[in-house]
Amino acid sequence: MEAIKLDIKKEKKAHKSQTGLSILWREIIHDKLALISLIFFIGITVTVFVISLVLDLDEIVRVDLFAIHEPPSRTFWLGTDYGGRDIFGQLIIGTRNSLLIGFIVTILTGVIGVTFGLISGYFAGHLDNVMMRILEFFNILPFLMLVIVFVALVPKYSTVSFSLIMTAFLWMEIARIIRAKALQERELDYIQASKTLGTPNWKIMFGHVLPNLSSLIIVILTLNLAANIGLESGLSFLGFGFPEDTPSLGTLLSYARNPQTLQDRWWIWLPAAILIFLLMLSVRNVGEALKRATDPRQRRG
Amino acid sequence: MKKFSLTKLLLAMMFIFLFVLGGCGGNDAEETQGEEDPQVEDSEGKVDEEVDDDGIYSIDDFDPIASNQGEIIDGGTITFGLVLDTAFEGALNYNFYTGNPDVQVIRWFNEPMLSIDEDFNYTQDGAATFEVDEEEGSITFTIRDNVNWHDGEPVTAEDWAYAYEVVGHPDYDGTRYSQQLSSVEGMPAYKAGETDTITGIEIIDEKTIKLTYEQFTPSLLSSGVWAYPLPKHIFEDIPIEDMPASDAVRVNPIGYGPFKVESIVPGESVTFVKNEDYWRGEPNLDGVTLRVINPTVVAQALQSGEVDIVSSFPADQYPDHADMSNVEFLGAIDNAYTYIGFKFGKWDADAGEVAPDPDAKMADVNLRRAMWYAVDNNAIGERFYNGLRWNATTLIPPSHKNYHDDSIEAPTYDPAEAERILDEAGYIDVNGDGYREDPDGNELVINFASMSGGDIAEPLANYYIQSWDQVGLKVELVDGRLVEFNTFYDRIENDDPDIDIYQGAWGVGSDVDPSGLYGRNAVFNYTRFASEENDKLIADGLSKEAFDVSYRQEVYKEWQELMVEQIPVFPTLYRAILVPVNNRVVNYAIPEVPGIDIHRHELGVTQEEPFVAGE
Amino acid sequence: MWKFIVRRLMIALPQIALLSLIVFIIALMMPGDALTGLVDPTLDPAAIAAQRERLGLNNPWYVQYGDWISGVIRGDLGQSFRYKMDVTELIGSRLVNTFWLSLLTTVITYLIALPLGIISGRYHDSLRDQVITGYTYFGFATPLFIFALVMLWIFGFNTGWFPTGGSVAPGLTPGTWAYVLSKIHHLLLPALSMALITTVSTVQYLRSEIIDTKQKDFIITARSKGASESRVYNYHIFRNSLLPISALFGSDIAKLISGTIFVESIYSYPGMGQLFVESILQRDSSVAIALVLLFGIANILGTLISDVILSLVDPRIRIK
Amino acid sequence: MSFLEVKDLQVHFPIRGGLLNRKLDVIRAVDGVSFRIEQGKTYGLVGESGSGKTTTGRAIIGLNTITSGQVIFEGNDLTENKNKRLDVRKDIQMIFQDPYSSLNPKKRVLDIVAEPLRNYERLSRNELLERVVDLLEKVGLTAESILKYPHEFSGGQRQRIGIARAIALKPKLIIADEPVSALDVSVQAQVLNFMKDIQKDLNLTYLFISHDLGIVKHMCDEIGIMYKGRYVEAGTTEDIFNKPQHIYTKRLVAAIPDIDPRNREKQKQFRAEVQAEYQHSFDYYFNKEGLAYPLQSISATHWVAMPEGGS
Repeated sequence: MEAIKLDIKKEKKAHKSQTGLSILWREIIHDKLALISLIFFIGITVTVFVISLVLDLDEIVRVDLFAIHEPPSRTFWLGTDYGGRDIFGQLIIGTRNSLLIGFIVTILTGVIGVTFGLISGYFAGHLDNVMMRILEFFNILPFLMLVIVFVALVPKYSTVSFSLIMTAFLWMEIARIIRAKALQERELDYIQASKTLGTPNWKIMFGHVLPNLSSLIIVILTLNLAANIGLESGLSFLGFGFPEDTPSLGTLLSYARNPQTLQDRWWIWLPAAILIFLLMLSVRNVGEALKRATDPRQRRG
Repeated sequence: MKKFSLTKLLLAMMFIFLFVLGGCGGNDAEETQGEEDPQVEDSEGKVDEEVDDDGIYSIDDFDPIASNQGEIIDGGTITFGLVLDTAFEGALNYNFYTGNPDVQVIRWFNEPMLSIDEDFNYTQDGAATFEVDEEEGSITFTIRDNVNWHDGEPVTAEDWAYAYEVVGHPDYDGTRYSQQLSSVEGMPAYKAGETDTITGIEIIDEKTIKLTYEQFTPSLLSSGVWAYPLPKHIFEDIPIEDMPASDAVRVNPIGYGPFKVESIVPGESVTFVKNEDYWRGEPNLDGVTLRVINPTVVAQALQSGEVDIVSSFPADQYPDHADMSNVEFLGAIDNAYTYIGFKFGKWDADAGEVAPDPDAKMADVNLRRAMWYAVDNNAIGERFYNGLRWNATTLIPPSHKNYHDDSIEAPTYDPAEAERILDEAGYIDVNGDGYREDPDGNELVINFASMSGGDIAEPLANYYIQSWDQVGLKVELVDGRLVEFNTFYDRIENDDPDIDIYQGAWGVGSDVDPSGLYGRNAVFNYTRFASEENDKLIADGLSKEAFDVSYRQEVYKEWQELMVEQIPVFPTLYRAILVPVNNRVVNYAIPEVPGIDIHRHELGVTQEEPFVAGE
Repeated sequence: MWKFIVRRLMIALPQIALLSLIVFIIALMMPGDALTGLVDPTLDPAAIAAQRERLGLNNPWYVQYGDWISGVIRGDLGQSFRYKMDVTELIGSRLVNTFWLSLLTTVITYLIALPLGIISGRYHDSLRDQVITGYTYFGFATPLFIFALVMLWIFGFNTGWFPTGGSVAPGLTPGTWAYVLSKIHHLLLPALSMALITTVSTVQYLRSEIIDTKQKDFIITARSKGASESRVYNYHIFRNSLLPISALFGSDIAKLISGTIFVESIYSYPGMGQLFVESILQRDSSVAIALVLLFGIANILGTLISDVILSLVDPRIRIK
Repeated sequence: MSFLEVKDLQVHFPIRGGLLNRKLDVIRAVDGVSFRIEQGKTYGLVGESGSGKTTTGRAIIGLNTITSGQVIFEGNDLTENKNKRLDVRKDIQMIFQDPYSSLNPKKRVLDIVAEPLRNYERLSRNELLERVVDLLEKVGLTAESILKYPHEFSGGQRQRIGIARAIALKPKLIIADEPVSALDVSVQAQVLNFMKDIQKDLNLTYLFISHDLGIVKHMCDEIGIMYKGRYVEAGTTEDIFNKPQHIYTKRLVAAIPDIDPRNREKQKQFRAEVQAEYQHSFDYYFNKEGLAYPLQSISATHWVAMPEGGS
C-alpha cells in the first residue's frame, strides 16, 4: 500500500492536466492579452496590499492645512487633495479597499448564489418553484435605489456592512445560471448513481455537482468581479460612499464632481479613474478568456 | 399675560434664523430657514479686491453694491442664477415657504411691507408707514395708496390681517408661525383654537391696521413684525390646509413687488416681467429670468454670461475665479457664525426649559476652554476658505457692528496653553495610552457630531479631531461618519446621549437678542446650557431700559464676555457672502445687506448682451 | 396565449404586494415619520401626541400598513416633508421628465445598437467589426458617471452646444414648437451619454446573436438555395436575432432606472432619479419610499412585458 | 418468502398545466406490475423504450417515487417507510446504462469506487485503498487505474468501474439497467460474461433490464415483457422463447436475428405468421385504450395478459 500512496502524490500532477480548471488555465496562457491582464491584475493586487501594510493610514488621511491642493512633487508623488492629504497613499489604500470590497462582494454573492442555485436546481420540483419565485422577487427590486436606501439607513457604515448590502441584491444572476446548470446536471446518471450508493443529498450537491460547475462558476465570478469593483465608485460618486478616512477609488473619483478639481487638479481623480478603467478591463479580459475556454466552439488553445 | 414658556420661547425665536450649513448638500449652499432680514455692512474701504500673494483674501476688500456707474439702457432682461444643487421647492409665498431658495424667488415679485435701515430698525420708506404707541404697546400701520397686488387689487389692511388669521390658524401646518405672529395679543389663544378672532389685530380702515402686543420690547421694531400680507381675494376660497399646495402659491404666485411672475417651470426656473404699477416706480428692466444653477457649474455660467447675477458663490471656488474679467464680485460679512457646541443636559419639555446636568462629560469649563485653545481657526479660515472665513471671537458677529465687541480676548490657537489647562484640571493620561483620562481616571472619549454637506465639511471635522488629538483628547466622530443635516439636528434637538459635542452654525437675526439661542427657555439652546448671569443679561437686553441703545450695547458686551468665560459653545468662524455680478448690471446690491437704498426696480443694464469673459 | 399572460400577471401581483410590504418596512426604519417634518418646536407636545394618535401613527404596524396601502391604491402617497405637497403631485411633475429621458435614451440606444450590432456581426473579424468591438470593449470599462461628466464638460461647458441643467429653457409656453425643441435640446446630451454606455451590451449581444445565427442550418440552407446575401441578412438572420433583443427590453428598464439616477444628478435634470437622491440626502422619506415603490413596479412591469414578448416570440417558453 | 417481490407497482408522473399549475393528468409509467425474483437468479425485464421497465427498476431502488403498490425485499416492505429503505439500500445496487454519464467526470476512479464504502463503512485510508484495489482487480482493472479519471478509460472499462462500484458494498440485488446497450457489440459479451462470473462468485441476484431479447435470453432465468407500463407476458426463459403466447411477445421473439443461415427460412416464415396474426388479432390482445389486459396464468411459471375468459 505504501507504494500506492507514493504514487498518488506523484501522479496527481500528471492526471490533473485534464481537468476543467487546467483548460481555463491553458486558455489564459494562450491568450496573450488575458495573460498580461492577469499578471497586471495580480501585480496591482499584490502591490497595493503589500504597500498598504507599510503605509500608515492615519498619516495619509491626516488633514494638513498647509498642504492643500499641492500638485505632484517629491514629497507628494500624486499631490494632495483639499484636505492636504496625500493622494498617492489614498490611491494605494483606496485601491486596496475597492479591491477588497470587490472580492468580498464577489465571494459572498458567489457563495449565496451558488448555494441557492444548487439547492434549487438539484431538488427541482416544488422547492425549486418556491425558490425561483424568491429569486424573481429579488430581481425585480430596484437594486441601486435599495442599496442607497440601506446605505443611508445603516448607522455604522463600513466595508463590511457595505459589502453585505451589496451582496443582498447581487446574488441572483449567479443563482440563476447555477440553477439552470444544476437542473441539467441532476438528470445525469452519475448523480443517480450517487443516490443509489447512499450518498446524502448535500454531499452529492457539493461534492459531485459543484465540482462539475467549477469552471462555470469561476467564469461568472471573474466577470462579476469587474462589475463589483465599479459599483462602489458609482455610489461614492452619488454621495453614498465611504467616509473620507476610508479612502476608496470611488471617493477619489467623487472629488471630480468639483469642477475645479475636474479641470485643474487632475492628479486627484485621474489616476483613480485610469486605475478603475484598467482594473475593469484586465479582469474582463481574463473573464472573457475563461468564458471562451468553457465554450468549446470558441476555444482557442 | 407672560404665559412664559411658550410665549417666551416664541419670543426667543423672533430674531433668529436657524442656519443651515450646507443644508442641501453641495457647496456650502446656505439655507436660512427664516425671514430674510439682514444686517448692516460697513464698507468704507471701497478698494477693488486685490489678490494677495498667498491667495488669501479679506472681506474688507469687497463692496456689497455693484460699482458699475454706466448708463442704463431702456429695458433689457437679466438672468439670475439661483445656486442650488437640487430643485427649489416652489412654495412661492412668504406665508408658506420653508426654505431659503424659495425666498430668493419670492424677493423678485414681492417684498415685506416695511423696510429697514442699516441698524435693522423699521423705516417709514416701505410700502407701509407706522406709528408706535409705546404706552399701549401697539403699532398702527398705514399701507401706501399706490401699493397694489399684481392683479390690480389694492393691498389692504384686511389682507395683512388675513395673513395673521391664516398662519395663526390651527389648521395651518407650515413653519411660518413664529414669534413675529405669536407676540401679538390674543394670537396664542387663536392658534390653540380657543377663539375665532385675534384680539390684538384691529382693522381701522381699508389701508390702516393696528397691532397690539402683549409685551413691547426693543426687538419689535427691528423686524419683529410679520409684514407679509396675504391677498384675501385670492386665498379666501381655499381651505387653509390646501393653501401651500395651491396654484395661488405654486403656479400663479402674486405679490406687489417690482416684477410679476410670468411663467414657472417647477423647481427649475421662473420668468418675471416688470410690474409697471410698482409703487416705487416702473422698473428699468423688462424682465428677469431666474434659473436654478448647480454650484458645480456656477463659474462657467458666469464666464459665458449665461447668468448675470447669482444668489451666492461657493467660497472655495473663488481663488480660481477671482480674476474673472466680466464680473464684479460683491461681498459682505454674513450675519452668522459657525461654532462648536457642548452638550450640558437635556430639554425638559414639561417645564419648558433646559435641564443642565452638572455631571455631564463636558461640564468642566476647563475642558471646554482647552478645546478652544487647541484649534487653529485662523489657519482653517486661511487654508480652507482663503481668508473668506476667519477666526470668530464672540457670539455676536461683526455684521452687527454696533454690538460686536472686538476688544474681547477670546482664546486663540495655543496648544501649550490647552495642555496646561488640562493638566491643571486633572485631565491626565494615567494609563499611558496617549490619551488623557478624566480627573477621576476614567477613560475619556468625546463623541463629536458634524454634519455633511459643504465641500470642506469632512476634512474640517477631521482637522478638529486631529487638533484635539494633539493635546491628548480622544475625540471620535459619531457613527464614524458625517451626519446628514436633518438627522443631525434631529439628534441634537433630541439630546442624543451619543453626542457630546457638535459643530453647528447659527444665523443671527437682525436683532442681537440671543435669548432664542441661549435662553433658558429656548428649544434652540441645543447645548442645554443655563446660568443665572446669562438669564439676567438676556432679560436686561429686552427690558424697557434697553430702548436706550448704549445701555443695550453695554448689556450685550457683558453677555459676550460671559460667553467667552463660560463657553457653552465657542464660535469658530465668521464668514463672507460673495455675489458675482456681470459688468453690465447697474444698481445691484447684495439683498442680505439691509439698509442699502437701492431697490430692484432701479436695477438696469448697460447693454443688451452680458459681458463674456475674455479668453 | 392569454393563459400565459394571466399566469404571469398572477406572479406579478404578489410581487407588487410583497414589494409594497418591504417598502413599508423600510419606511418604518427610516428616521422620522409624517409628523417629523411638521413638528414645530413651539407646538405643545400634547398636541403633537394627539396629532400622532389622529394620524394613526400609534397603531400596530399592520394597521398602519393597511392605511398606507389603501392610500397608495387611491393614488395617495403621502406628503413630502420637504416640499409640503402631495408626493403624487410632486412625482407627477418629475415623472414626465424621466419618461421622456428614458424614452429618448431607449430610442438612441437601439439606433446605435442595431446598425453597429448588425455590421459587427455580419462582417465579423473585419476592420469595421474590430472598430465596433473596440468601442464596446472600452465602453464596458467606462463607468457611466465618469462618461456623463466628461460629456457635460465638453459639450455643455467647453463648446456650449448643450444646456448644462434643467429640462427646458425658462419662459417658453408649453405646447409651442420652441418649447418642444428646447425640451429635446435639454434631453439630448443626457440621453446620449446614457445611451452610448448602455448600448454597449446590446451591441455585443446582437453581434454574437448574429454570428450564432449565421452558422445555423436554416441560414446555410437559405444561402444554398441562392438567396442573395442581403436577403439572408435582412430577412433571415436579422429577424431571428432581433427577437431575443426585444426580450432584453424588460431588463433595460432596470438599467435605465439606475442610469437616470446618475445622469439626472450630473445634468441637474429634474426627474425622478434626481428627486430620489435628493430625498435620500434630505431624509424626505415619504418621497424616497414612493419612488422605490414606483421604480419597483416599473421593474415588475418591465419583466412582465419582456416575458410576454418572449412568449410571443418563442412559444416554448409558455410551456414552462 | 421471496427474495424480492413486487406487488401491483404503480408509478405515475403528473402532467401539470393550466392557470394554477394544477395536476391535470398523470402518465402511468408503471401501471400495476407484479413479479418475484428468487435469490441468485437473473430476472429480465424487457420492453421497448417507454414501456416502463427502467422506471420499474428505478422505483425499486428508490430513484422514482412509488405511487402505489409494494416492493418487498427479503420480507421488508420498502414502500413502508424511508428509514427501512436506507437500511436495505446497501443491499440493492444499480448498474447504469451509460458508462459515460454515470461516472462523475471530475472524480478519480478511487473516489468513484470508494464512494459507497465511504458512505457505509468506516475504513482507514489504507483499508479503503486496499478494498478499492481489490474491487478493481475483481473487475479486471489494474491498481494503477485508481488515480485516473473516467475519460481515460474505454466504454467497457468504464462499465467495469461502474460494476466495481455497484458491488463494493457486497449487495444482494443488482439492478442492471441496460448495462451494455451503450457499448460496442464486441465489448458487450465481455461485460455480460463478466457479470455472470461475479454473479456466481458473490451470489448476486440481477434484475436485468433490457430491450434486447437476445441478451436477455443469454442472461436471464425468468423474463417479464412490458408494454405501456403493464406486463403482457411473464415466464421462464424457456416459456417466453419457445412458447410465446402474447402477440407482442411473439413479435419481439420473431424480431431476434438468427445468425444461423440454416434457420433463416424457418425464421422468415415465423415472422410472416406473426405479422399476419398481429394484423387481425391486435384488438383481441389489447383493450380499448390499447393497453394490455391483466395477467392470467397458463402454467405454473407462465402468465399472459389476456382478456377475461380467453384461452
